[in-house]
Amino acid sequence: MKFRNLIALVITAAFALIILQAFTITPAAGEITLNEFGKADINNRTAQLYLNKSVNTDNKKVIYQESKNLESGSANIVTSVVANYRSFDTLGEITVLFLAAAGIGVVLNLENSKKKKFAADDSSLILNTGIKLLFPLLLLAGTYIFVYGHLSPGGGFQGGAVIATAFLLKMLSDNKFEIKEISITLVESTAGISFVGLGLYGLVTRGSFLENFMATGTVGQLFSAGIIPLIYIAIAFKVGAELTNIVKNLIEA
Amino acid sequence: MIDLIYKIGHFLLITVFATALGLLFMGIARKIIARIQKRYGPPVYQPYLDVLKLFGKDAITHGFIFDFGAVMALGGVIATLFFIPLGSWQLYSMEGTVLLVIYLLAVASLGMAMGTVGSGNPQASIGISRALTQMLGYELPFLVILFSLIFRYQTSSIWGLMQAQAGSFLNWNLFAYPMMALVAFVVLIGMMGKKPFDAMIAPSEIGSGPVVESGGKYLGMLLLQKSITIIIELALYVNLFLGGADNIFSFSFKMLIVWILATMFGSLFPRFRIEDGVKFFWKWPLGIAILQALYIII
Amino acid sequence: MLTKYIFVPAAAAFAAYILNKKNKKAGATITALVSAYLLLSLALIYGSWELNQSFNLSLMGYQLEFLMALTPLSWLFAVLTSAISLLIAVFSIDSQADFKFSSVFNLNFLLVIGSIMGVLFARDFLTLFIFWELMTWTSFYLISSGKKKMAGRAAYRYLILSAAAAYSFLMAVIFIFQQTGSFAFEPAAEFLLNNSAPQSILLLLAISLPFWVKAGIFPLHVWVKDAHGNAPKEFSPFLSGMLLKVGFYGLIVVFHQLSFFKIIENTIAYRGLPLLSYLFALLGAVTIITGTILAIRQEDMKKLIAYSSISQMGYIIIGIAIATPLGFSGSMLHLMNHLIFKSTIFLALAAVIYRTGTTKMYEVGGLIFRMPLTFAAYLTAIIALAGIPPTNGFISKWVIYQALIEKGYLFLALAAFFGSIASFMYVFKPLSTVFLGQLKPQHQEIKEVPLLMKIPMLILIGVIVLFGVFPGIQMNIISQISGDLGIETVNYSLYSIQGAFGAWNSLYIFNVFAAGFVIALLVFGLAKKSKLVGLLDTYSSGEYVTDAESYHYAYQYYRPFDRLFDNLAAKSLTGFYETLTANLLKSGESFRRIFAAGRVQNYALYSVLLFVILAAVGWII
Amino acid sequence: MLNFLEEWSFFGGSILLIFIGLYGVLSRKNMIKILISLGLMDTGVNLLLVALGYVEAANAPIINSVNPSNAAAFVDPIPQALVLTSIVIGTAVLALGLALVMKIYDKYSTLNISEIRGLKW
Amino acid sequence: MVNLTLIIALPLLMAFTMPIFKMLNSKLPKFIALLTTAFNLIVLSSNFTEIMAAPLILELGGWQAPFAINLYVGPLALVAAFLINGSAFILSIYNLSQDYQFDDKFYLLFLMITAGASGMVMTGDLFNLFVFIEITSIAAYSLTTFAGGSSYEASFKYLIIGGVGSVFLLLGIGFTYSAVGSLNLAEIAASAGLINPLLLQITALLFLIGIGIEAELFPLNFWVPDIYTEAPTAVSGIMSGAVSAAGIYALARIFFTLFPAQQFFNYLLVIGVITLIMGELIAYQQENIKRMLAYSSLAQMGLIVTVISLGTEAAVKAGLFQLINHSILKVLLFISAGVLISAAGSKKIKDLAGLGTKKPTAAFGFTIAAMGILGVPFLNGFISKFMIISSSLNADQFLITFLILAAALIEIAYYLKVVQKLYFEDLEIEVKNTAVITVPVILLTLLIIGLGVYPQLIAEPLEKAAAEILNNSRYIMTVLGGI
Repeated sequence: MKFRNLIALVITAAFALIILQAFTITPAAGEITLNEFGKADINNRTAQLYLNKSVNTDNKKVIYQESKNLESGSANIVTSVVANYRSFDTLGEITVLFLAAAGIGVVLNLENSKKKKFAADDSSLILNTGIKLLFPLLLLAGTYIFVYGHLSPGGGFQGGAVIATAFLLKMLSDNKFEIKEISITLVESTAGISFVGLGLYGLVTRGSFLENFMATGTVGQLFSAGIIPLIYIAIAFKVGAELTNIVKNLIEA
Repeated sequence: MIDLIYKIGHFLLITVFATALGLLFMGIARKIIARIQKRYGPPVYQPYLDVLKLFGKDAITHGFIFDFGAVMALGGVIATLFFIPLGSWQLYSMEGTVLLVIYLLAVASLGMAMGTVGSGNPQASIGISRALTQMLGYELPFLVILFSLIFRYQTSSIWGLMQAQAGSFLNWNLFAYPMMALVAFVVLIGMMGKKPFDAMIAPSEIGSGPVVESGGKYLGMLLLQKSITIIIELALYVNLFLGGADNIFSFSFKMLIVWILATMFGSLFPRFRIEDGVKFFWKWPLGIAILQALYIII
Repeated sequence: MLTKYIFVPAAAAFAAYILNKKNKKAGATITALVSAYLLLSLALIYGSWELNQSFNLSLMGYQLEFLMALTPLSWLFAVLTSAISLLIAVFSIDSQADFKFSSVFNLNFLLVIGSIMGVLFARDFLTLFIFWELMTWTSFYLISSGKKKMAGRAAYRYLILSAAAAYSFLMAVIFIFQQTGSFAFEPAAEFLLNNSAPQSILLLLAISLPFWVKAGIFPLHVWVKDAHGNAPKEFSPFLSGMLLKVGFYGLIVVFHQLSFFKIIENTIAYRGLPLLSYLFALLGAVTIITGTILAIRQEDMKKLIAYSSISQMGYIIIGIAIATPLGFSGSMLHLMNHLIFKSTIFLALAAVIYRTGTTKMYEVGGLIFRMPLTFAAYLTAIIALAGIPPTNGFISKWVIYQALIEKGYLFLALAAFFGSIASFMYVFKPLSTVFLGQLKPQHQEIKEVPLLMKIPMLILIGVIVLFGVFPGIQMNIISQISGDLGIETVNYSLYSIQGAFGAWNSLYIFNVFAAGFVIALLVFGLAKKSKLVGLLDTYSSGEYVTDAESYHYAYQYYRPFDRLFDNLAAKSLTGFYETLTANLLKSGESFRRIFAAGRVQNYALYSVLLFVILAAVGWII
Repeated sequence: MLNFLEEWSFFGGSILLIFIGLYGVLSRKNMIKILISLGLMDTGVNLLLVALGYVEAANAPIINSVNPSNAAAFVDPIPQALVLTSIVIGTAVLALGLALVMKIYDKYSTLNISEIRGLKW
Repeated sequence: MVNLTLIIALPLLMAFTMPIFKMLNSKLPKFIALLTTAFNLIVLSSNFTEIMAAPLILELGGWQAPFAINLYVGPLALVAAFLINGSAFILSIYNLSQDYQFDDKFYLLFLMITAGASGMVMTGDLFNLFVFIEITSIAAYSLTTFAGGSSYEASFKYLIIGGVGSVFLLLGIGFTYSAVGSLNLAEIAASAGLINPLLLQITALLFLIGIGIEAELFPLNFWVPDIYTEAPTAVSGIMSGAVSAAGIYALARIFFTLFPAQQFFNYLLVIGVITLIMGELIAYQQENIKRMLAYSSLAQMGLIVTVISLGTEAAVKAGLFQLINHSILKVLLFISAGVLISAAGSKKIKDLAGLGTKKPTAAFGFTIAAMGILGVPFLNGFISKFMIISSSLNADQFLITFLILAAALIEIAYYLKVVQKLYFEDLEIEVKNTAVITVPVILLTLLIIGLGVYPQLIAEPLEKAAAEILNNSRYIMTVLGGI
């Protein structure tokens, strides 16, 4: 089937060229086009407002450890975008992962088929002891990532992923390690409910869904970003549980 | 009231005259055919004897429809006689008689058909189906001729058409439209079921077709009906193409000439198969008739 | 109140459906009562032509008004519909005893009557279209409730054809609606008049397409045979009697009210007749010829009569198309007469089918001895159909001939003559095979049809003879119609009509015929009494005849004649339509094979390909 | 100022990634390879999104001890937020795809996509 | 009145808690799904009058409209949301009588596909639209697999095409963001004029492909027949009734608000017509009844896109009315087809012969819906067909009208084949007992006849919706009103 691949190659090349062409447009006067690399202008765009945290209030200065009660309060601006300004996206994002997990659960419909164990009985000693050592450390690192999500790079998703890897390694190493299905679903549901609950609470008290109803404290403090840390904790648990669930299903299918 | 009685009397007179003349013509025809085949043939008055003998014998019937058919056939034919001007005798001057006559003939043939098929004999039914097919064959050219005549003289009554040919014999339709007269002559032979087109009563194939079951008075009535039809068709031909006649004798003389020609013509040709007959009618006569009609219209 | 003519049958339809579930006869009786009621109320409002009614509705931003009015033309058709449905309903009270779908039949039958009333009284295209669709749909269900598989296919083809035509109608009508802002006939007519000739001709042709289909004229007659052949035996008379006529109602509306003739006045003419209407007449002629040739070949009696309906429709279209006063009144006469004698034939055949259960002619024979009344009805009807003088069929054909000869249209006349003479043949075939000839052993104990089925046949025989002798009755309403449509009327008296070349006095002819018959009877009576002999005791020229079966000549009655047209009949028009749709849809198949071949990578490839193509297109422009 | 290589390494690189991924999806026979190239395409797009938001010589949009105030030049945070979401969507789709492949493998016992033509009609 | 975000938030909450409901009692998920969809309908109707007056902007997270995600619920969005939640409600009634293997996961996904579709319809933000499209697609991938058998293959194929589509969409979003700087539809529309025409064209095409897959346009819709045939009846119902409607809405929103250039509408016109003709022709060939319905709904989508891309107000109104009718009729068709299939035990049309007597409600439902689609007077299809023809004639597109009518003719052909088989052929197979669907059939038939006899009911919302979608400047004004 060489011929078919050739056509595919030609068409994808044409597609790539067209996309490339989009970057090489020389704008005529007054026209706006894609910015060159490194020249993304942020001023008088929404990004500028997010940086100055001045969407509702027209605040100019955000000083580390000093400016108080800003509208979003999280030092890590990406986190403020993810969990505060565009938290609806993140909620959508969580549901996508939740649906995927549910979908995989259905597809591999494990209830009736016998469960396969991945790890051999006598997996190598080094692996076992190493993972025994690493497991708690990974969990700790994960929790640090999502707890300090609003201060340092990282957040709910990344923390959850680290936790999931911890569990994955545990499952890889010894096959007696058994996570009961019920526990995963419980964690998932409670995390999901708490996230949506936070949003609904914001709706009830402040009038719009997912609105921040807690004080935002001073930038840089641990308790400084209103509901963002709570959202991130929920996200972390959810993502962690879901990824472990997905991995568990894939292993046992 | 008197005029009504006069009309009925006149009507009876004509029927008797027509049957007598018809039977005479049948006798003459037999004579001519015999002569052609080099034998003497029965005396000219033979048909009269046949009719009297037939009415004397007792016959068998196949139920109501068989009788009803025979009566309807004869009745229809007699009714058609009413509308044909024989020489000077014109009982009915109403317009539109030409088409009417064609259809009344159809009544007669339908009556006969119903009666014979009622008899249950398959040969009769085959005969009838052949007769109807052939009728379709010869009626078409004839109707085209009528179409052109009516259109030409702008009248559809036979009397009117006859008047149009008055004056010298030069403007008879025979000479005005010779081709049309020829086609009409061929159609006439077909209409009377003479030799080339007598597949419907072919004795060898289907035991003389429709008449197979009728004996005694039914055969007699069929003979009477046959004779009157001959007179009607000849009278029609004479009126349309030979300018009719002012008195009955010249009229019957003209009919005789046409009749003799037809029988002679007939006895020369072998019998057509049914569909060849129809094909023949639709090839030449219809073609010529259409050409003639186009000539007249344009 | 014209809408009552629509809502009364509709309401009764549902009542009939429910009641019929309980006892078989209830449905038909309700239909009979309703049509009797309609007939009565129509008779009462004769003459009040100003009766009209309109209600408007603003629908989704369009201002629509639905107009209904009574015109002489629609009055006549309405009377015919209700009369024929009354007779059929009375007939079907008993004949539906063994019919599985009888409740659905009555429901749809009443709905068809209601929608026909709607079509007739509509004065604007939208109501016409709505009721036309309803009529098509309900008659579709009626036809497909006939014989199992065949009826389904026939009804299916019928609906597709009428749906296609209805869509062309809708398109043209909406186009006019855009220009004139309303659906009513008058503004549309006046718009079409002063519009450019070719465009308005095209529009009117599109509007008249559904009427051509329903009237079963040559190129579009394919559905008639199967629809009639397979429809339930009670519905065939209505189908060929009335449904085909509604098509002509539409054509008359298009030709006269929408001033089709005025528009094509100035186009090139052939012998004084605009070429386009001459073309329609020619189509009629071809319909006659094809109808008759195919009718002669048929072995199934209902199909044979169906083809005869097609050929008789040819006469009507010729009459209408040549647009002379004689022509128009001739076609209207023929339309009414055809309705009468065609429904008698179908009722008679339905009686035969009711008793013998088969529609094939060679399976029955000699029924005259068992069912004399049905035979009498059938005989009078075929005499009328063949156009033999004392009956009404002859008069209408005679008037049409006068019209044709007056204008000198040779080919049309030729077709007309061929049609009428050949009608002797195909009319005689069922007579001889079904009623005359040998009575089959298994049909020995057949009884005559019950009383309720006899009454409609008797009434119809009476009507045939009545109109045969006194055509004047029909002529008053026809002259009213032609007056209303702006055509001069033909002068007539109670029993005579003035043709182009001479008047036709039916009473006189009837007397002469009677006289001739009496003389023949006298001759017959005088002779010796004849002895009654059984059917089998016939001269069989030497062959030994045992059973009636082989002794009945019925199969392929006109074989010699058919041989002439074997090749023509082989390539019938339906074949043409079948192949047309087949390879259109095969293209769909190949389309699918190329694209949707189940390979997901192709699908993804096509989406990128679309992007590249559209980008290229954009880049070029 | 960035020289040509630096400037085009990101845009060009991500478009190349997309190209390879797309070609992989369109041409590979093995279903798992298709899924991998799908993932490749996803990462290519995500890379492109982030690259579009890059500001030269600006640092990550986090206010911490290193750059305490928002006066400093920051990279555009929004594309990063979008990418965060679309990565997770990408993985979710991939995981589901993998599960489906395993199920199809059980049924058809082949990974070659052109043999799975059950749904031809 | 009640805040419209609940339409998305509440199903989300219910979905998350579904496993817990399952633990409490196994019958609960069915009723939860029913209650949520019913609640959604109540919330929608409570906001009806308010939205008819002026479109509603709901800021999520309390941030000023254009700078964060906001939901823009105009009359069009309201109508679409009604459609989506309505069909979900009807289908969840149908589901009461069905039982699935993992029913908690099924109803979870079912709720999420409805919430995703409503989200697609209500969102005013480009990336949020992408997220909701992904939610609907992933829910669809997993929902199809509930039918087992070859549904895995169908779902895998849809996943590949969906994946490619989402890449296109992401590229488009990236380009628009970097050119305009914001993700809010109104802000992009405001400065769309300034974008360099070549870039505009490329981005528009990216969106066309990305969303085209969801709106079932010609080269992108080959997943539709597989998914609708293999998926369980309720899923194909919700997909053809709700999700395709959301896809069409998204396409209309993008192309009417962001890229209103005539050139794209011509593309859409051509693609729509091809989809229409192709769909009808192939549908005629099918023996499998669900596949036939799939191709028919594909073709109807093509018809709607063609009519809407004519661009005049009357045309958009006709297209919307057809969209509403199509959703109602298709849901009814799928439900009755589902019952007929389970009764006959096979999806082949020829095996459905004679079921009319045995399964009266299902056969009746199928016939009413078929007659509705074919435009029988006094049913809703007739009026929308009338409006389509008059609007396309109005835009004097004679060829397009002719093609639409020809397609409608083919449609009559294959629907009638099935109706005839149901009623006028005798039964050969023994009939298995199936679910009782009288309630949904009655509800939908009332709706069909109601809309057919008295379409004024929804004339006003349609008018407003058509007006609203057409002029995007009003859209920009309402959202950016403040600044």
